[in-house]
Amino acid sequence: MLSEYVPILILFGVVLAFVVAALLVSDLAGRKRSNLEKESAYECGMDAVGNARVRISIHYYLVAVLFILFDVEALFLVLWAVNAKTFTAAGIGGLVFAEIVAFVVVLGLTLAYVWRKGGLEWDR
Amino acid sequence: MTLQKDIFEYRAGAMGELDPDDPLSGQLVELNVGPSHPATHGVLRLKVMADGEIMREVEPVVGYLHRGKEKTCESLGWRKFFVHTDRLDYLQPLLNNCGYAMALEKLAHLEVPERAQIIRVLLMETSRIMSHLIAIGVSAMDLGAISMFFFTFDQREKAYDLIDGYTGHRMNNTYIRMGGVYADIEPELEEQWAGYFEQFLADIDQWEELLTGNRIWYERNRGIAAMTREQALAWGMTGPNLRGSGVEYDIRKAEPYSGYEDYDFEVAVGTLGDAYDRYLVRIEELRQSARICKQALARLKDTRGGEFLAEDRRYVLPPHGDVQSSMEELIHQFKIVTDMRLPRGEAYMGVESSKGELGFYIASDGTAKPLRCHMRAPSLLNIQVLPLLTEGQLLSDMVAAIGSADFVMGECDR
Amino acid sequence: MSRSLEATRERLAPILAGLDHKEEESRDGMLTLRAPQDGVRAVLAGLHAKAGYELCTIVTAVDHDEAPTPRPQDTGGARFEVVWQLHSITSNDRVRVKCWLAGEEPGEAGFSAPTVMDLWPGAAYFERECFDMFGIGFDGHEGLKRLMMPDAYEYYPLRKEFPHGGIEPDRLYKAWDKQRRQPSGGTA
Amino acid sequence: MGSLETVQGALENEGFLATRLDAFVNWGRKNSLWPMPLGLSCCGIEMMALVGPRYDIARFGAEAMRFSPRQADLMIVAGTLTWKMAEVARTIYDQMPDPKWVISMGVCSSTGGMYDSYSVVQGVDSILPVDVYVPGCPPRPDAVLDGLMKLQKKIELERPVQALFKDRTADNEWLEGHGKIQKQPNDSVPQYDPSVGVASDEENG
Repeated sequence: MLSEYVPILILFGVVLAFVVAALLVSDLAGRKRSNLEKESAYECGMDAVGNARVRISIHYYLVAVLFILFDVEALFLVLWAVNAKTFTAAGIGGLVFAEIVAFVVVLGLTLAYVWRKGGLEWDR
Repeated sequence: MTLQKDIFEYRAGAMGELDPDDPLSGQLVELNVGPSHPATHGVLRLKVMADGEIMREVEPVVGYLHRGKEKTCESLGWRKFFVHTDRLDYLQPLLNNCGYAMALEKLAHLEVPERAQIIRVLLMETSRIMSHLIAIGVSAMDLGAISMFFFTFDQREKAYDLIDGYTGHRMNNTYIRMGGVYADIEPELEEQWAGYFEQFLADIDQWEELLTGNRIWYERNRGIAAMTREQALAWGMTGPNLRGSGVEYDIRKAEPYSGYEDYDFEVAVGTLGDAYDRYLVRIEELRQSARICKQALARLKDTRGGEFLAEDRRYVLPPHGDVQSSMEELIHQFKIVTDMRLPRGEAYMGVESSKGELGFYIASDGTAKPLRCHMRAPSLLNIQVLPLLTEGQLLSDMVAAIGSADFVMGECDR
Repeated sequence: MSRSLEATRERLAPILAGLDHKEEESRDGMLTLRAPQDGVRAVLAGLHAKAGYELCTIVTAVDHDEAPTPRPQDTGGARFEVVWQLHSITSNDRVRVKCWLAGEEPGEAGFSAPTVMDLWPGAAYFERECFDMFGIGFDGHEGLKRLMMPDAYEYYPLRKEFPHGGIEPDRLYKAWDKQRRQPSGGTA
Repeated sequence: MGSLETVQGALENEGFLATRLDAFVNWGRKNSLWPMPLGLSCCGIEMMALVGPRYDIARFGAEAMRFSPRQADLMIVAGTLTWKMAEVARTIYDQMPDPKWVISMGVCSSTGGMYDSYSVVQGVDSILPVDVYVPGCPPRPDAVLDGLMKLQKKIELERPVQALFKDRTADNEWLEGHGKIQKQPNDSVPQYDPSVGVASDEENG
């Protein structure tokens, strides 16, 4: 059972090794010349004004959550789509399809609700 | 480095000034769309107070490219200042030259020969095309249509070849003199110039499908940065920005100069005065300028061999050959080069530039040192109207507003 | 063709009848009016309201310091003059209004002109630039500060006595450079 | 190119491995110079022509114009630098990570050009250490490409890897002593002093 995962693990190892190596070499080989000006925040060449720790508007959070919601939905759809043939072969294709349709309808309702409540427009 | 701490130290007090009555809205973030920013088309700085994505207050800060041209004119003298006028609106150097030359000629009541006027119209319209090409190409690139930059720049390179062939330099060519142009156009360059416009007009139609009908471009520009007729007039808008708001006013039609009354072309006028209308006005102006250039080239054929520089020896340098041979010409050249004097008085000449009405207000006290040379910069007004165009809209729409307001910092800061 | 000078004069005659102004000859065919310092605001308001001048093309100043021109006799040796140029799109003509300023030094009582910001909002930056370059105050202009030069700049570059190369042009940069390398400086 | 050849000749007697690693690092750096375009005025338009289809700067690996100094290692100062903008230019230069180079494009940034007025910096090298000056007003794009190639040659001569292993001050004195590299004749131009990172002008008064 484990042998099926070996290629992926090798790939994972190589990628990890490459990333770690790149970081290590640049950290060791690079000459550190940090000074006050280099550390200062970049604001189009001007001295940074104001304080970055400000309470952000709620809309950013709303947009992020909505994105995650429909992104995960897409994930499930892909899972179903990939195995559609095996389900129909196993005879339960119709049932699984009904479940997926129900899933999509429920999320469609949430989308309609959010749309009507104005969650998608930016300015309230 | 003990110093690191106090920069990133968390200041508890800052959270205190939250907006008590509206828990949903965040605080105003003070942003700096600073002098070095790809979307500001030059060294403009916008101080923005943003509430989330909506810009509450926008304050433009200019002066990062102020080279003191008006002071330089007072010490250089009228003739040597020609070189500086190229660097005003460096997208259309020859058009600034013509504006300045016409202002001097208006003050000196100097007549320009007909062929020189036609060459000037040709150069001005080609400069307008090159300036609009960058305006459309770069503002489209800012909004994501990167390929538009390469299309417009391809056309601009071809126009550079023509201007390079005639004046010897791609940009900043200072080829206009008081009383006409520096040298005549060779016949084969005229054919080459005429050939340019066929493929240019075909290329514009290609952009129309690519951009004008494009849903994203339409959504990003329609209704953004809109100003009404009255607002446009009150804020001193001229040129494509004014015509975008529905006011049909073009100096080439209202106060024709340099023979513009003999060319037939239409004035493109928008309706809603938003970024999309200004874009449509600019595309239409590209076509009209190409049309004018074709007529100018046809008229150049008829007046081939005509005079291209006035003969008035008080202001116009004698041809080089004569200076070697005759004594008076040498004296004329010496007098003009050392201290060319304009008659006492003042004059204003407004020229239809691609940004608006580029005006030169010159005052002379009869001596060789100019008393005053003030340049009316349409770009300064296009920047001044930015708060009106962007306040209350989204931060990402500021890019469309800046692209459609279309200013050049060299002309704004002088 | 834009209206000739005579046509503009007839058109404006009834409007400017009661206002204190004088016409001057001009070389470029644009009607030029000279108004006293306190009467110029009325002339401008009149032109804006009744004569349909929608656009304010130029607000600038001219420094006649050592110019040898014999200045008009009734100016009493004034040195600065402020020039407004207005433009009417509907009747397609232009007019130039000028006035001599009494004072000569920035901050002096007579050294200011009335603002036209409320008539033409577009003139706000012109007036700020005029203040920046000459030091001429514009009373009634909210937010009159430098436009081109840095705010801490203390000279007025376009005045004739100011040298072309500037007085110690890099002073502000050096101060900024020294200040930011102090520990407390940084970006606090 | 006289000065570059002489310096190259002087450095031939370095160790084999170090020079090979140096050559490799320099090859990587010079072919991936990401420019930070400080497009100020007319030269900025010619810099756009550089990126344009005809004078394609992508052939030199430098077409990724980064507008944030954090990702750039070549600053192209294109246009007239005024004293008000000098602070911005200096801040952006400081915020660029090492190794960084500066191309001063056009006469305005190299020497103040036609503007000797009250508000123009008479030469960017009074506030930034400049590697390559490109003359012209504006320089044709192929002139800037030539400047970029000269910069690439200059980068080839640097010894970044050896700088790690060996203290280079002895070599520098030897090279200056033998006239291989001249000390900057004009003392008024502040030296690029990496330790402070800022051309501090206390030394030169």
